[in-house]
Amino acid sequence: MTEILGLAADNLISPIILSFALGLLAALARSDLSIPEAVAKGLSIYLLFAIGFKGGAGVAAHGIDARLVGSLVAGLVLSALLPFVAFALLKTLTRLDTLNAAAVAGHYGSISIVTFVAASSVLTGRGIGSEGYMVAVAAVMEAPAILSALWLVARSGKSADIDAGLWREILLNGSIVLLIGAFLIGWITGEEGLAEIESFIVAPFKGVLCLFLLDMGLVAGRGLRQSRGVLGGGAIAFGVLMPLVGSMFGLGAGLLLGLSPGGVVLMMVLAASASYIAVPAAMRVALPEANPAIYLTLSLGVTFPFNLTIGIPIYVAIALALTGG
Amino acid sequence: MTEILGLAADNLISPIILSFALGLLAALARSDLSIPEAVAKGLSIYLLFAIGFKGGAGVAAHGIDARLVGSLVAGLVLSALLPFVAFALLKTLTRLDTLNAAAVAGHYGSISIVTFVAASSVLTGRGIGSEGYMVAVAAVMEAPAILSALWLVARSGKSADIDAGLWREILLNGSIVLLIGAFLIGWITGEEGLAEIESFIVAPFKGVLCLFLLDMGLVAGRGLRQSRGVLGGGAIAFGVLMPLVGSMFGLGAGLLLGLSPGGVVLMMVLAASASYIAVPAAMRVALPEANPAIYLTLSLGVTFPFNLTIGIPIYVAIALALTGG
Amino acid sequence: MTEILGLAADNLISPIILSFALGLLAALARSDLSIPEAVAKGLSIYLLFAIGFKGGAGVAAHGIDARLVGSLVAGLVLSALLPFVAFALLKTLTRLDTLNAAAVAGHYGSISIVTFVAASSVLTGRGIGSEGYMVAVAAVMEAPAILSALWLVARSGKSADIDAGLWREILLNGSIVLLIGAFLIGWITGEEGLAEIESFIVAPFKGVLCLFLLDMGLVAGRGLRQSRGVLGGGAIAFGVLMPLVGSMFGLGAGLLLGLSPGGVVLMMVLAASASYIAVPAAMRVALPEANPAIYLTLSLGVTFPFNLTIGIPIYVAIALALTGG
Amino acid sequence: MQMHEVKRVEIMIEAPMERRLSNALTENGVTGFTILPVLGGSGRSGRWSREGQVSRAGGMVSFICLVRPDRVEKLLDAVFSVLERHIGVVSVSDCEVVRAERF
Amino acid sequence: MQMHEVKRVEIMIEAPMERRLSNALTENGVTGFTILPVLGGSGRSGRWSREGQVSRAGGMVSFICLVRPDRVEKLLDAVFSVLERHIGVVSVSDCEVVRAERF
Amino acid sequence: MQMHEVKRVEIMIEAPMERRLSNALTENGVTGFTILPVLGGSGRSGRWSREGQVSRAGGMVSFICLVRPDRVEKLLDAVFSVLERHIGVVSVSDCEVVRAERF
Ligand SMILES: Nc1ncnc2c1ncn2[C@@H]1O[C@H](COP(=O)(O)O)[C@@H](O)[C@H]1O
Ligand SMILES: Nc1ncnc2c1ncn2[C@@H]1O[C@H](COP(=O)(O)O)[C@@H](O)[C@H]1O
Ligand SMILES: Nc1ncnc2c1ncn2[C@@H]1O[C@H](COP(=O)(O)O)[C@@H](O)[C@H]1O
Ligand code: NA
Ligand code: NA
Ligand code: NA
Repeated sequence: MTEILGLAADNLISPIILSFALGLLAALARSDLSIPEAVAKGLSIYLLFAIGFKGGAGVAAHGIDARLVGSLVAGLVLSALLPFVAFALLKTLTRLDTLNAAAVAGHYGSISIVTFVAASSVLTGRGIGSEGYMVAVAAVMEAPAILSALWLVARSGKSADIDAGLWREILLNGSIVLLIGAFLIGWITGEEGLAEIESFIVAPFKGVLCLFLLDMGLVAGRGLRQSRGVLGGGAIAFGVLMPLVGSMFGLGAGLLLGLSPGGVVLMMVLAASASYIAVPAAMRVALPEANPAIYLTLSLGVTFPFNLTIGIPIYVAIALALTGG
Repeated sequence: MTEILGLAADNLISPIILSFALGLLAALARSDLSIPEAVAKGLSIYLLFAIGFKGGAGVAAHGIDARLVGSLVAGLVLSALLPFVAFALLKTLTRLDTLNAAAVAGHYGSISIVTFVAASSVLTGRGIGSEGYMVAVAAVMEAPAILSALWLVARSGKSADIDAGLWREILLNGSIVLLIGAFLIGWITGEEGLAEIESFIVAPFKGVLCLFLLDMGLVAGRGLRQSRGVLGGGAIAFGVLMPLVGSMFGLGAGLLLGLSPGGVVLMMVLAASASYIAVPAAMRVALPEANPAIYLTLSLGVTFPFNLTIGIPIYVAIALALTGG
Repeated sequence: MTEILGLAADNLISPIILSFALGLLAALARSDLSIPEAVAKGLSIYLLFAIGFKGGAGVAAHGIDARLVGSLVAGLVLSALLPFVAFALLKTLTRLDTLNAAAVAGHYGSISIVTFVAASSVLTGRGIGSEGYMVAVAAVMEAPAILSALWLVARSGKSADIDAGLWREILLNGSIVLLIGAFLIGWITGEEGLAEIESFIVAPFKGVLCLFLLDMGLVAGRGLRQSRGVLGGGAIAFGVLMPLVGSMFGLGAGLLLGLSPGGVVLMMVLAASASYIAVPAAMRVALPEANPAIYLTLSLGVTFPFNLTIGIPIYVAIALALTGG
Repeated sequence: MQMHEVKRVEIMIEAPMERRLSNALTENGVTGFTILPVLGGSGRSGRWSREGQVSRAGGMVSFICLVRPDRVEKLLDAVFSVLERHIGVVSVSDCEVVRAERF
Repeated sequence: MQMHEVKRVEIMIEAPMERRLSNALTENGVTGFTILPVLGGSGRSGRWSREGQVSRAGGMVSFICLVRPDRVEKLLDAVFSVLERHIGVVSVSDCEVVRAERF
Repeated sequence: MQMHEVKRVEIMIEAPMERRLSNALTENGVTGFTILPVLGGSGRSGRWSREGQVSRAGGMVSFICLVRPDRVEKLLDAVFSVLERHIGVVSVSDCEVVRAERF
């Protein structure tokens, strides 16, 4: 326990977390500090490209692993399954109607790539290795949860507006394509390719992540300010409990698959994190009546900061304890 | 004297100054070269974050200094005082009415953070150390001058539109919050934090500054072109004299406080430089009748290039001579 | 032959080419992956600044070369001459009317700076030196071709809308000014200047180029999708043949001038590449009736990918074979 | 100059619906429209601004279509088939154009 | 479709006044408006363009408010309380909307 | 408030023609206009979007000019002298302004 606390404290005073906190506080204090939309998108493209490429180069270096397929399947199953867990938990803890509960649940089956990036950076910082193909697992976990959420809605007799165009949008959304594409490029070009662009995607990575998290803090803070009162105590409790519950599923999957300690951590993080890009966009199209203030505030304003500050050190501590890593 | 000239010549052929000159010439020749607004803002966020962080890490490394509080107070006093000096000088040299003279005066009490960054980079290049907390001094000097300018206007019976919202905007403006925030993050995470993101905020710093100054040159050049004829000879003389006068106040403060040679230079630069971001925005709200072409052209088109090219080497030479640095 | 194929294969699995392919595929599959306009422009400013600066620093290091003037003249002549070659080839291979054929021809006399940058990066990667002033040759080759294209139109009795403003726009367009400006800054500040900003313009260069080519792939892919059916087989054949023909002219010029092997390669690349920035903008103003879908698709959708993937390795192999480099 | 009467239809719609509205318009024969970016706004669902958006899920765009008066009804049907369940605002005003053959 | 008449008020205002105008509108019961970015322009104070701006001190934005005709007067009062001393342009035109209950 | 009638002229024009149109307007005494950015659109020359543009050769902008009714004719002449051979759309509608002295 004290070890977890020590880890958490260590984690809390890293430039990454403090940059997020700076953004959060600036937005809550109504400073006009802001990062232009285009720049924030540019930073996220950099992060996706770098994390994907490094994952692929990792696979190229360590050879393909029998657990790759298992991990991908586990990711698909977790993504499809967790919305049901989340839905049940929401129905217990909150008074959200089926539509909004299903919409929220869909977010928690899917993943937050920035949480994944932050966890990777913590692992790198502590010298804990992980399977490079976890970025591919992250990519496959984006979409299945949406299907589960829509199924939950359809089951209750409400209609969801889902057409072929939407599926294309979800499956070929920019983040997935870039992540998988960069992963493949890293895999194909391997160590040599990595050497060529290392000083672009490795050295400045953490600094770029700081600026990106500054922006995430600003966006989360603005969201929290605008939607004050939207979430009751039950919903907030859900936003903290659900990642812990999700991480246990991820832990189970990681241990069953026999992943490395770092791989187990990342599987926990994927299961614990909630989407705030791909899923909200899909929900606006398919379930326009669901209130975005609820799902965005929960995912971005509660669960994201929780994972970033407290969740990740907990997941690391548990995974290391159970894998003896 | 020859030494100053040598220094100035050296300074003039640095990539930083030449990038500024390139932008200036391109704009004067009406080239369509331009840096997108979002990118320019992204570059300035990088510079503020980096300079703040390094300042904080510097404080963490060298321990807190008895002169910190004194320097902050000196900054506040200089910022509040210099507008009166500038106002008197303007009334002597130009025929500006009270409203416009006060608006201009406010700019010269406040500071230009890019001038500060350029001076820091010259100091680093010449291996001259300075107090890390000078970035905090820069931050506290942004706002007091506005108060003095509005007081000058109010005294003359004109009304200034100043509400609580404006104060919040001035005190929590993005640059101040980011500079102070990054300073605190650097201070808290110290050497270790710096090591983590060094290859982002230290190594590419000077190159980013080049691109940013290219943009400043473009903006200054466009401003000069659009407002040709706005400034008379007296106003232009003011734009060159005032930084020299201001730097003397900065010199006095620096010597009184017993700052290091580099610290004295930076105090001179802060006093000598004029705002072109925070103060103009405040003036548009509080003194809409004042002509922005006058204060922007003076601050950005005359004083900024003067300080960048000739001012900084002069301040360095004087500070080194008087501190024996 | 097998050597060329080996080189081409090597070239094809570099991160740079694969990033382009990723963008192309993503756009063809209608993914919503996109790089914000401002970021793409920021990346291109970085590339122009870096390539120009390094070229200038190269000239500073190796001293001025008697061949500089000859190369500039050769560039001017090639740019003015190649549109006539292209026009004749178009009239043979396609049924384009004079207006559209002339508009297309103008693009092939001018150059694509990104192709030049990609070729430089291949040369650097293989340790082949080249004359730093080739960036100046690139700059002078942008405009003359436009004149030739307009002359071809005027000769046929159609009117081209060409005023003094347009000439200023063409000659002082942002890319030319930045390239030449950075070249001069690199030249003036030399080795010392390069050392100051090396970790900004050298180390991350290749990685930035990857992201930029990702964007080029996206834009080319969108263009190809939107203008499906615009180009007949003859036009596509032209898009592949013309760079090969052009490169032979470049080869001749390079050998006549006695350039280094790398210099010959770059001269071939300049002659082989087609403009998709400066010339299309000029054509929209001067020849608004010409169809942009034709010239943009040919230059960006056919010739650019051809040069990037197959052309450059061919040019390198030929130049090395003939110069014994 | 000879002027012709047309209708100017202005549609504020959520950004994720942009492609769907474009398609619906095109399929209903409205091939002329222009899309403007939107910085922020306020409505029954509260205030928002582009800055506060982490993703394309947020944000709006504004469509402007000039159409011949007799085609407005069909255009509005197309718009509402897409817009019905979504937030957004549609307004129609009169205006005149010079080159009428294109509407 | 049943159409309802409303007024379309278009306000060009300096960017630093954006928050103040939003607040004034909201305080005066005008809760529906959309803010568009502006690239540049020209007026009595000369020409300007977004590119030439080093800071938020420069630049303008455009507000579009659709309101019921009887509320225009109050809206204009709110606008001019903010705009009075500042440069900017306000215009009002007629248009029609479908879903009237929201204005 | 006392309102004055003016015309609102809206011009969609290719971005490379922006400077030429601004100059033509200014030279013809139209010194008041505002330029809005455009994200994309569709017309006889097909659909396009800002994203698909590699250069300023693509893309459009929208000019809005408020002018006194008696000056519209001259304005349109100026516009068409620039626009004639280019793609683009011009529309004119009625509106009212408060501060008339500036138009
Ligand atoms: N009366 C109005 N005038 C102009 N724009 C409006 C109006 N009402 C709503 N909007 C725009 O439509 C968006 C959604 O409106 P709502 O569905 O009412 O939340 C707002 O954020 C505004 O951008
Ligand atoms: N007649 C007009 N039509 C459209 N926009 C205008 C007009 N007059 C002024 N503007 C806009 O309002 C801004 C300020 O105008 P002014 O106060 O006249 O300098 C200009 O830069 C334009 O963006
Ligand atoms: N009917 C229309 N309504 C609104 N904008 C239009 C219309 N027709 C054309 N446009 C705009 O003008 C551009 C060029 O039109 P066109 O010359 O018909 O290809 C289009 O891409 C649209 O942005
Ligand atoms: Na999850
Ligand atoms: Na000062
Ligand atoms: Na060429």
